[in-house]
Amino acid sequence: MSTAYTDKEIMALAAGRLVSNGDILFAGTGLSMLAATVAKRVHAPQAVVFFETGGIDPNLEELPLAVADPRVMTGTCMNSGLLDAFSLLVHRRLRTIAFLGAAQIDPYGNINSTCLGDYQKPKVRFPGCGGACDAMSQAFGVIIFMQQEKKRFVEKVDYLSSPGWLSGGDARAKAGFKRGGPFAVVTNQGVMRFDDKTRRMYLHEYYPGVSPQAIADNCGFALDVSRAREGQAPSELELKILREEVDPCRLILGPLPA
Amino acid sequence: MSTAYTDKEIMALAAGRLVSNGDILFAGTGLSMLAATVAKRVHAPQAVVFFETGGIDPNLEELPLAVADPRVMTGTCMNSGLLDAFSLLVHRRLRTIAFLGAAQIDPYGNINSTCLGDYQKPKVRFPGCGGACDAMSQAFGVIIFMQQEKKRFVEKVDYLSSPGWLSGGDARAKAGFKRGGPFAVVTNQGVMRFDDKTRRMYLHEYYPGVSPQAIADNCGFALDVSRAREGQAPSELELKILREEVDPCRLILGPLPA
Amino acid sequence: MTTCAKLGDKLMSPEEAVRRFVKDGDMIALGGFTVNRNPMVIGREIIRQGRKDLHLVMHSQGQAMDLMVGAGCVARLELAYGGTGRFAPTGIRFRKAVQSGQVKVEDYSNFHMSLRFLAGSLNLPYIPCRSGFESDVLQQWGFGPELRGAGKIPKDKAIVGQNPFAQEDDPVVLLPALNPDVALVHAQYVGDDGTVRIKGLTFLDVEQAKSADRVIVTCEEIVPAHTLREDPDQNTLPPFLVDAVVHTPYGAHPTACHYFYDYDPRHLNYYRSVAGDDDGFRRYLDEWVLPLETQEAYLSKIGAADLINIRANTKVGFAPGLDRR
Amino acid sequence: MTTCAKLGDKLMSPEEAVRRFVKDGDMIALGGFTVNRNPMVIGREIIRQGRKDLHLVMHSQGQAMDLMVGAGCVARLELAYGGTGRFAPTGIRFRKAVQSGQVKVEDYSNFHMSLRFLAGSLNLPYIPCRSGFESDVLQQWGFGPELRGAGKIPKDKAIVGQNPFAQEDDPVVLLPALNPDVALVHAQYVGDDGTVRIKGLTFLDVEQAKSADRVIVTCEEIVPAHTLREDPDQNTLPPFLVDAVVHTPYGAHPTACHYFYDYDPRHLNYYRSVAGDDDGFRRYLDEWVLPLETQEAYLSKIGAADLINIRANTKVGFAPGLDRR
Repeated sequence: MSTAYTDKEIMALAAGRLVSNGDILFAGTGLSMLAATVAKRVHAPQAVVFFETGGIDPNLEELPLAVADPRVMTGTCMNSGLLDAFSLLVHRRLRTIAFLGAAQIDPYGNINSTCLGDYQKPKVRFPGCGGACDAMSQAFGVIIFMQQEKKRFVEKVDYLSSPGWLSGGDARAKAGFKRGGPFAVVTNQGVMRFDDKTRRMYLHEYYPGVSPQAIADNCGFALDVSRAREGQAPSELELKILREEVDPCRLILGPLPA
Repeated sequence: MSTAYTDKEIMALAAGRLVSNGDILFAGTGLSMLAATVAKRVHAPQAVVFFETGGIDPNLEELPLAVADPRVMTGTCMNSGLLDAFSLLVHRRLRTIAFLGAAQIDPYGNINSTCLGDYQKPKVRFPGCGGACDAMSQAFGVIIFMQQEKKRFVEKVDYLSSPGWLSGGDARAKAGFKRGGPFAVVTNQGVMRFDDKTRRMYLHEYYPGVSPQAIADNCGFALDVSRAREGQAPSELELKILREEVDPCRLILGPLPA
Repeated sequence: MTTCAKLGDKLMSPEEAVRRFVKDGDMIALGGFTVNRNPMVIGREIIRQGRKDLHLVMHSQGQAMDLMVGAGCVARLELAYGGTGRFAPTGIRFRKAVQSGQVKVEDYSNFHMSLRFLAGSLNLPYIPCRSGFESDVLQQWGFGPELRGAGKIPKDKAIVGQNPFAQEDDPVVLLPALNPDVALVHAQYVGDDGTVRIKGLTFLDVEQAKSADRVIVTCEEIVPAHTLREDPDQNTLPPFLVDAVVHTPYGAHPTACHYFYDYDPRHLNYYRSVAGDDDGFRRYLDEWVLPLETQEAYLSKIGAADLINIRANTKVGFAPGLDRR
Repeated sequence: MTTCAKLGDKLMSPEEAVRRFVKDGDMIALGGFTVNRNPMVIGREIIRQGRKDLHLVMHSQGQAMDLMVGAGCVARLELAYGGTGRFAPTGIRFRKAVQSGQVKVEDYSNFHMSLRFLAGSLNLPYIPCRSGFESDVLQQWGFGPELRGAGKIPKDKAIVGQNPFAQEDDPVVLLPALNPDVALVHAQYVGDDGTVRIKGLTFLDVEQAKSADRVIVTCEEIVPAHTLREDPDQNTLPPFLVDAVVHTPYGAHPTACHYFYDYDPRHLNYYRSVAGDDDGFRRYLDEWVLPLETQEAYLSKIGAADLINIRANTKVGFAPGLDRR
């Protein structure tokens, strides 16, 4: 039997597993920082983490709480600024993978981190797209973190902050994008991917103990679960590294499992 | 009676006198470096010299022989690069004055530093416009050094490397330029300026011992000499600073007067 | 207050800097990023002097923006992100002001805003890129026709055009340059000649300063110019781009200043706990902003224990082991 | 040759770097500026390996460009300035090659070229500016229709258009981005992890490297990475942008390398004295380039006296009192 783990723990680890050794990782705050860091420590030591603020490959001995945390400036190979960071994100020859979060997502991976309701008079205002719009537009690939909730997986986002596959098919290329797009959505229940042709989201993997139907029920649009398989539980090594090295103070992980 | 001086000496000093205290000076190689440095040491101590390579306000204890000379990188307030240097040159709020040289000039201060003959198959190739085209386009003002020769003061330049007043009048503003343009041409015989309205060159000042007619004779186009007055000979202080402090090895000044 | 002959009348108090260089209605670029090097001293002084109708422009700003918005100084913002990371994922007063319609917001992405300041710093009228096609960032305009086309607000938020060098269809996003009235920068060092040195990430402070009509720099230390000129590779801005130098130790508190101090989790958490409530925020202003006319008074109120708690380790640049919950 | 585990197979000889990363016909960005940090070692190796039909792109280049042009490696150039200041106000072989029609030249200004590399480094397809209206720089095209629109050469040299954000007539100059095949950079330091640090002016080396498909960095020293990571504010390029690291002391000779050595007036004057004559230049190649397959052999021929003569004073970065006539 496996060790108990929290939603945040399995999300960080499931996303981390999607990283290839040598990837150049564009990390935001929160879970994305954990995913990038744990990937680097577990299986992708040559991966490089950088932040849109300009910190490149910091030692991350302490976990940053924001992309402008001074902890992204220490032990780096280079301290620069936003333009340098974006020059890497959009670089034609680099395999840059971005980790993003959002308030809403639609079936084609378009995300909203700006507002609920009408933009001119929003019911709820969020911080805005930050660099997410740029990562979705120009990174080599994007991994999105979401809570698996009906109100977050919606047919149409209230505001399209960061373009995914737009209306699906070849809409993204037609709009003018040269590469990239989201390739995985990591939730607290499983991992979605996008069909190679239609670019519509489908369930790729459900975590142990979660039923595909439960995920479909927590999704505000019709979710194809026919291709889903059960994912692997976090290994003890993964959990140990995440808990003891990456976020020992549980600043982002929050409480241990009950 | 005054001390003897060379052409290069009086050119550097005549140009230097055109500098106001506080000007931000964009200097190239050769005479322009002398003019900027001597102005700073004689009457404009708050003037700042910078180079298109990115060296800003160097101490210039030794004279640089090129704008990429390591001597433009020492004692500076800042070492940067070309984009930083150009951000200063074109800055809307700075009074940037550029010193330039050229192979040919026309009556409206358009200059050629690219080639003689047809561009596609030039008789003589020069280095190219470098940053001169940018200084003429976007600096607050430009001072041009020329040898007073018929073949250099021409009705039409073989190649218009760097735009002055174009065809005169308001042609420059109409072309899209927001400010700037040449305001003086300093030669080995005198100083020309441009009419406020027509923007055509006229003789403003002839050096002591030079006749306005001699200058007109050394000009390949009709030169208005009616407004000319005699300039002042270099003072002993000016010559002393130029010779003893600015270029004591006479790397640019060349031989002393006979 | 240090006196520096070469700085002359550029050296001034926060009061003088705001009085002379910040006017009602100005477009102001805020330096720093979320929890780092926010121009807090000038931000609080702007509140004390009651500036109104300000137009803030920034990429990602946190505490300084939130405070000025909350205090009612701000009418318009152009930004990509408003918040302080884990301490307030969405700026608390920013959220309320947007939701209530108290401020107008024009959203861009961080790359968009970076390019717009870059264009302004190089005197380019606009700049093309490939971020945001068919997003609402381009399609929804927060500033209505009554604002657009007047003053420093261009008639279009952004334009989708074509790359004229391409031989086939190749859309591009065109973004207008930014040239704010004032840029606020907080730096670690200013030389007594006015040279500025920022340590750690520079974010977009350089481009913001170069694009602006006027520049106010607050700093932790004023140092002999020759110490900065010994390694000019590390310097950030030349003296002649700076209009006002204000010497303000802990001038970015409660945000961080690399090699000087960390962000202050206690103060940021306290701010979050009170700022969500209108009365609570008013009390915060009454206690932490309005009566404290000098940085000395502000720091006395923060207290030595707190200041020592966040003091940066001089080798790593932040406060290792700081309780950041 | 230093061995560095973390650099792995990125650490290589000039021979390997050119063999693997420079092909006939490539578009190559030359770093440095006139008499400073020219990529001389790679330039000479390109000549020895007999690369042909190269397309050089740069702002202002001197010695490396002149040598490669003279040796017949180059078919096309895009540049703003070709020369070495007082030592050769116009590049000697460059002038001859242009006048004889041996090379095609496309002239731009230094700001133009800087912006084109900047655009390439930020993945912008083109960039607008306000330099050069109605000049021949825009109106005369050196590359004919047989070259334009193929490979990395855009169909237009430049386009004069309109600022779409302006409410009245507002012309702009549009310049195509540059994305060369290879960028050559000479740096003072490379960490044994591949981190690059340039001291003194960086010119446009950073933007050139970022805009290129491949990057070859030659360096004076390979140093432990932790020594560079102790002050990352000073570093210039991250390891993952670098494809080849070549350890070559005096690698920019006869041009300067700040804090290591000055330019070599004796060698530059000697070059000028022989290079104007075709036979003289051929003898220069036969003596100084073709037989000297290693940097050690080249430096032995230069000789200790000369190398010591130009050695930089470690405080001012150049050789004070050097006879530069």
